[in-house]
Amino acid sequence: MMKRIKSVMFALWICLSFILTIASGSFVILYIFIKGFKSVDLEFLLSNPGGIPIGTEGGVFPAIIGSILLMLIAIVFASILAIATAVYIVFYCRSQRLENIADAIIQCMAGVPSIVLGLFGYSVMVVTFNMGRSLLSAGLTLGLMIFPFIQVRVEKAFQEFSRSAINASYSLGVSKVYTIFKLVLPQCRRDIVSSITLAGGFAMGAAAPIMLTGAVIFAPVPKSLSSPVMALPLHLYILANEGISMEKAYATALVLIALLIIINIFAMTLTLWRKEVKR
Amino acid sequence: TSQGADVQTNSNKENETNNEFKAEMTFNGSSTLAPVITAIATEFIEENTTWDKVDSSFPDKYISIYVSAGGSGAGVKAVIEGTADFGMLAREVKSEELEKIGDAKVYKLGVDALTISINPENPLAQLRDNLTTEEVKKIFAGEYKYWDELDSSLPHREIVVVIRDLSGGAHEVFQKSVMGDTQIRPDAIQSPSMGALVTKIIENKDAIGYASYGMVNQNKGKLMPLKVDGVEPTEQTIVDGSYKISRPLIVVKRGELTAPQKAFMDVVMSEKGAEVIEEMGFVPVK
Amino acid sequence: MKTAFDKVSVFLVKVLTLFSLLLLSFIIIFIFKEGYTFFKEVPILKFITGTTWNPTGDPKKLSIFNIILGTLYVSIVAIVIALPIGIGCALLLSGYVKERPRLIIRGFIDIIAGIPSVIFGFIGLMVLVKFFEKAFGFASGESVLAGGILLAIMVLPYIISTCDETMDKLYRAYSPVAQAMGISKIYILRTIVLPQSLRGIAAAAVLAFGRAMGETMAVMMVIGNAPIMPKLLGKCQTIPSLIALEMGMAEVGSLHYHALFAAGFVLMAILLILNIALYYVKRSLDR
Amino acid sequence: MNVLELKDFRAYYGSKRVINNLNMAIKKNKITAIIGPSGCGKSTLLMSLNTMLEEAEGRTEGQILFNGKDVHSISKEEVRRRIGIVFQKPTPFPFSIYKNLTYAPIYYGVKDKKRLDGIVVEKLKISGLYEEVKDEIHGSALKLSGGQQQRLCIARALTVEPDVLLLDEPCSALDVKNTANIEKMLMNLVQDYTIVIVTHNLSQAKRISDYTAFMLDGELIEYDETHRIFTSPQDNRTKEYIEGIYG
Amino acid sequence: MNVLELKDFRAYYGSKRVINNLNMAIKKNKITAIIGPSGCGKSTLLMSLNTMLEEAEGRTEGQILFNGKDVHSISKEEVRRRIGIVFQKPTPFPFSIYKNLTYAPIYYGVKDKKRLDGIVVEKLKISGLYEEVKDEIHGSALKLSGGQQQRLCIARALTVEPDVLLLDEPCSALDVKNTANIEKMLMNLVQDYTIVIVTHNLSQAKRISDYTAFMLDGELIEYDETHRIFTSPQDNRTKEYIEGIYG
Ligand SMILES: Nc1ncnc2c1ncn2[C@@H]1O[C@H](COP(=O)(O)OP(=O)(O)OP(=O)(O)O)[C@@H](O)[C@H]1O
Ligand SMILES: Nc1ncnc2c1ncn2[C@@H]1O[C@H](COP(=O)(O)OP(=O)(O)OP(=O)(O)O)[C@@H](O)[C@H]1O
Ligand SMILES: [Mg+2]
Ligand SMILES: [Mg+2]
Repeated sequence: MMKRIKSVMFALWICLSFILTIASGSFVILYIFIKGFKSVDLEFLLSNPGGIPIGTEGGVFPAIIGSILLMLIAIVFASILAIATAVYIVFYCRSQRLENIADAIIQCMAGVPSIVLGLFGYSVMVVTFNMGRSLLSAGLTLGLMIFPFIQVRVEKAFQEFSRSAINASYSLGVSKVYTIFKLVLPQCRRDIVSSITLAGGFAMGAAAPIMLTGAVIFAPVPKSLSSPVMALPLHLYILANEGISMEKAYATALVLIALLIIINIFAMTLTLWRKEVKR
Repeated sequence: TSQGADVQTNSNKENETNNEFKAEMTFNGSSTLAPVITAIATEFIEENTTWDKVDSSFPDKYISIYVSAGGSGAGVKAVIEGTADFGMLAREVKSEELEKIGDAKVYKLGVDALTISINPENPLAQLRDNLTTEEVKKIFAGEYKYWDELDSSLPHREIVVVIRDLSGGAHEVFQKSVMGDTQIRPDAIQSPSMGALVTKIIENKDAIGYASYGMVNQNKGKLMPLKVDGVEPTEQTIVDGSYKISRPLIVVKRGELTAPQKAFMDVVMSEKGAEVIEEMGFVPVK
Repeated sequence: MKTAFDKVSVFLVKVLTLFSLLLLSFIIIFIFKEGYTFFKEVPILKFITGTTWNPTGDPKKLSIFNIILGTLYVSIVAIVIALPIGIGCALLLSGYVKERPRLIIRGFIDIIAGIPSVIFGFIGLMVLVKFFEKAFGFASGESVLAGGILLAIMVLPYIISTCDETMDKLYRAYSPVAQAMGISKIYILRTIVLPQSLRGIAAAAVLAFGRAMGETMAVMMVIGNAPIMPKLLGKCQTIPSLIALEMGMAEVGSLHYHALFAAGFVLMAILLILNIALYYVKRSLDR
Repeated sequence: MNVLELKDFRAYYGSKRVINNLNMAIKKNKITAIIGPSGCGKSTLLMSLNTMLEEAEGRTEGQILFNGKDVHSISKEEVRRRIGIVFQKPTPFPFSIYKNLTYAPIYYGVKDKKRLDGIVVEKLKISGLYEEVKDEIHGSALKLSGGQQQRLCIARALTVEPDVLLLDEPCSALDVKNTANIEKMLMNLVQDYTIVIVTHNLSQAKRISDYTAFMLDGELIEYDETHRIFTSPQDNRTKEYIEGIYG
Repeated sequence: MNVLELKDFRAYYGSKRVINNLNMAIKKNKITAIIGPSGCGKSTLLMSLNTMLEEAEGRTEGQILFNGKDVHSISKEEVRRRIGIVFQKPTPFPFSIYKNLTYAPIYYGVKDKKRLDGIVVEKLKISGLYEEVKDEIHGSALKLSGGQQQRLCIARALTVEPDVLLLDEPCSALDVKNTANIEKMLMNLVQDYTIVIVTHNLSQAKRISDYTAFMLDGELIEYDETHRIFTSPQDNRTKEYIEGIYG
């Protein structure tokens, strides 16, 4: 009887959790969809913002491009460093102490408020390295923000990868590097892609770190890495926080979420496609 | 490699400011002022596209004016550190700041007033349209905790005080012109932006706060500005200074304006610039 | 046989790791350095135990005890709400949802994780805060609870995806054997998958807690930002929102400016302590 | 009496058929050995018998009767409890040895600490593991050697007191001594249980089984009393396979 | 000539010693069988020989000489390539069969598609898997039956052309036919390779090995030519263990 009750409670718990998760997520997405749907059309997507104050009319095209570029720079920078660090810690690091220190540093970073990272990016990249307020400075700052995020998840994926398969590979006299490149990385691809996607979305949605390092209220599509850019979250932030136009703010939010959805579907097909190959 | 190249071009630009033409200028600072400058800049760029259209002595380079918003403090900081040509402030420039900038040039574009606003559905709106400075002070200091303490005919409901962040430009103005030495009640809601503050007043019947004059104009009917000591916040009263709670909108720059900078600032300070400032709901300096 | 490629790769991995760790340490040192100037003027103990924060008063009062409490309170509320829901959801996903639908649900959850916090903030202000005002007749709905709930929704995806990976592997490994003894899925999830993923759950909780403590924009919109002693249904202030609110205005190099960095440093120290705690928890779980 | 009966039975992985039109009846309280070359479908057949195949993404057609009733008309849990299986690859739970063995009994409602202890000791003794692990009974089961793990899995399968015990090459990782123990154990158990064993070891099949089934490429070639299969196989292919024995 | 030599060899898991002061030399181009009860340390010994024990969180003391050189003085990769091992639990990589077999050759620089194909076919034939899987050579290796997986692992170990081949109960999951094939293969290979095989099947040891080592509780009890171990064991414990044979 106790067992029954426990099982029922347990089932209830996991079902409710699932429903709550889906419901809260759907609510947020639907809310933005409903509020923003009216204002999004092709013109909104493809034209520059306009009107007085800026943003009350026109669209968000430069911001879309800006956000995508920022995200790309951030994920390229962060994932190269993060994957390398994860590989080192899991496969090369022999000292438990070093591992602990690295973990502590990374976890510390994970909690640094993004605005503080923005200040760091400003002091170091914009001022000291004279990179200016630019696409590159902002992208790298975002990269710093998502680094711990990717690193932690990739490290976990490596750690959980089947030890016996790795041992089987070592026992063929195959080097670690080869094992990592040919066995571990391809097999962890799904976890890696999903954490990079997630981090990419995170980077794309952040306003605080880019405010000081490269995002501006208005700029055309950037011509080089040293141009300042527009970005969706900052545009949204200005529209909403300065009370310029809630309608356009929701429309911008909708575009941002639509981009996220596209990126996720892209990542999903990447991983699904892998399954097909297996068959 | 592209990174190295960029640093290169960037530092080149720095060196060339004095003798060579700079097609680019950057603004940073107050998020209140940023949309104004952006609007003027966009129009300026759309009209001219290249510098030679502005003045035939200029080369035919594309005009680039970048505006970013990081707060008044960040604006000053950017000028001090040379990461922006202009700083935008929604408050007075402090003397220490002027000192740090060195050869500072200050341009006053307009004035923004803070109106003591309530939700139109607040019973107070029916009762009276005026508060004395003393009453405002007591409300914001937390001496009046319930509306019926202000006027016994009002319901016994808690007063929800909404302010901007304590160290922000708007609050500084309010503190100076209304509160004096009296402290704001510590449990007042600090809104992260004017937009959020106004939203809060629109959403909450018991709320009172100092909404920017520009915001009130943009949200006509959704919130109700009160007279203070009988003075209604209007363009007239704000400009002549009879409405006390106001703050200047300022642009600062280190050193003399270069030729293209001057060309742009002329537009900002012109009749046309004033129109934009007015359209945004602020009061231009005549 | 070690090829040149191998050697280069190993070298690169080492260099990149070193670079990353140095970079991160540098950031931490940067924050510490900026905060240190402040600690020279105000003793650290006074900074973290004093309760008044008033950067505009004269003399300035810059102590953040209330704000530290507020930060912890909001984050704890968020974790207390999100952890059980996240674990439950991950359990259901690993035991009951087939490969493909799971991928789609995970995609959906990833999308929630990507929603910018500005958006969460506004929805929080318009929906959650208003709901509190209407439903419970609060004068103002800005509260620790509102911040906690909002943050819970925001960190939920992180918890789910971290837990789900661990749980899925466990379920796949052990469910055939257990099912072969006639044992129900529910029981397997409850007695094998759940207890065996404790390590993963602990890691997820700390990760989420870190995220919650560092979250700025969304929290800022719904907690009222009043640096007072936090109560569940009352307003409060958190360190990141304090920094975000005041950094833009603080005069560079002023005591106030350095105090904000000092606050950031305290936040980091809290996270560090948390992670050290996690390390010991993990170690005791290993025994 | 027939405990299990297969009628026109087919099994598939995806669209690939691995068992083809199999008819067979398994006698109560007997040991039935299934032999045949690697990949012929022995494991698949065994998993089908207690409906575990569907968990391994397989699919079946035709009927399986358990005590005359279609297994699909009985609840899966019931079928699986009454028909125990030990897989080819030993997979102890990541618990202590003790918890591995009490896991299922607790699920089926045994609460008494003494009785649980009793079950643990009894099953460990049956599987010949008791002497080796008695001091580490609360140590992790994952640290046992391959053979020890396999015996633990057999012991674990017995803890639910099934009617039928399906064994997929239970002795393949065991040394002679333990193999002998297990065989002895099986021959004892068969008084109360029905046992089906997949084995590659023909002499083992010969030694312990009452009936032997020979499979080839998913088909049941011959199925008869063990001594007849080994002495006078009817089918040529059986004969060939049996004669492959040497040494 | 001795290919491998163990001197005062000890192996530990954590602080638990599982091999104790072992001295032993393995002869070139011979098959050496290691027998002993379950848990006596056979797998541990095998893993030590090509330094794989350290990957399994074990630790060794004493010396292992490979062609007279301490294995720790040679690079790990080199040792492992020249001393191949097939583990007790088959672990195919989660790839296709083809990729499992080309994994190592590609690493060692074979690029030519034809040669790779050739290697795949040859090793599959040697391990007797070719006929069964030739149509699914690009299908996932994880979908093979247990025995097929084991044979695939043997085939995979051979793709790097090692000098020494260590086999941990390679035939435990194989049927007679494949066992015979593998045994035949080993007896062919021994002309060029040195083979060490752990087996529970004493008759297998007798059939194919030149030398036999009997281990008990981490100690080497007796090590001699196979016919002597099986006909006139010197140690009583060996005798007892051998006589446990039956059937
Ligand atoms: N990873 C490990 N950690 C701790 N102890 C272990 C580990 N692996 C094996 N052992 C112990 O070491 C001893 C020797 O194990 P080993 O696997 O070498 O035995 P074996 O002779 O191969 O047995 P079998 O024939 O059953 O495979 C056993 O008592 C086992 O419990
Ligand atoms: N999950 C699966 N998906 C697809 N095919 C499978 C799967 N499992 C097994 N097979 C295939 O089904 C056939 C029968 O497999 P099964 O495991 O029943 O063989 P077996 O007789 O037990 O062999 P062994 O003696 O080697 O264990 C084999 O050809 C195998 O490749
Ligand atoms: Mg099988
Ligand atoms: Mg072994």
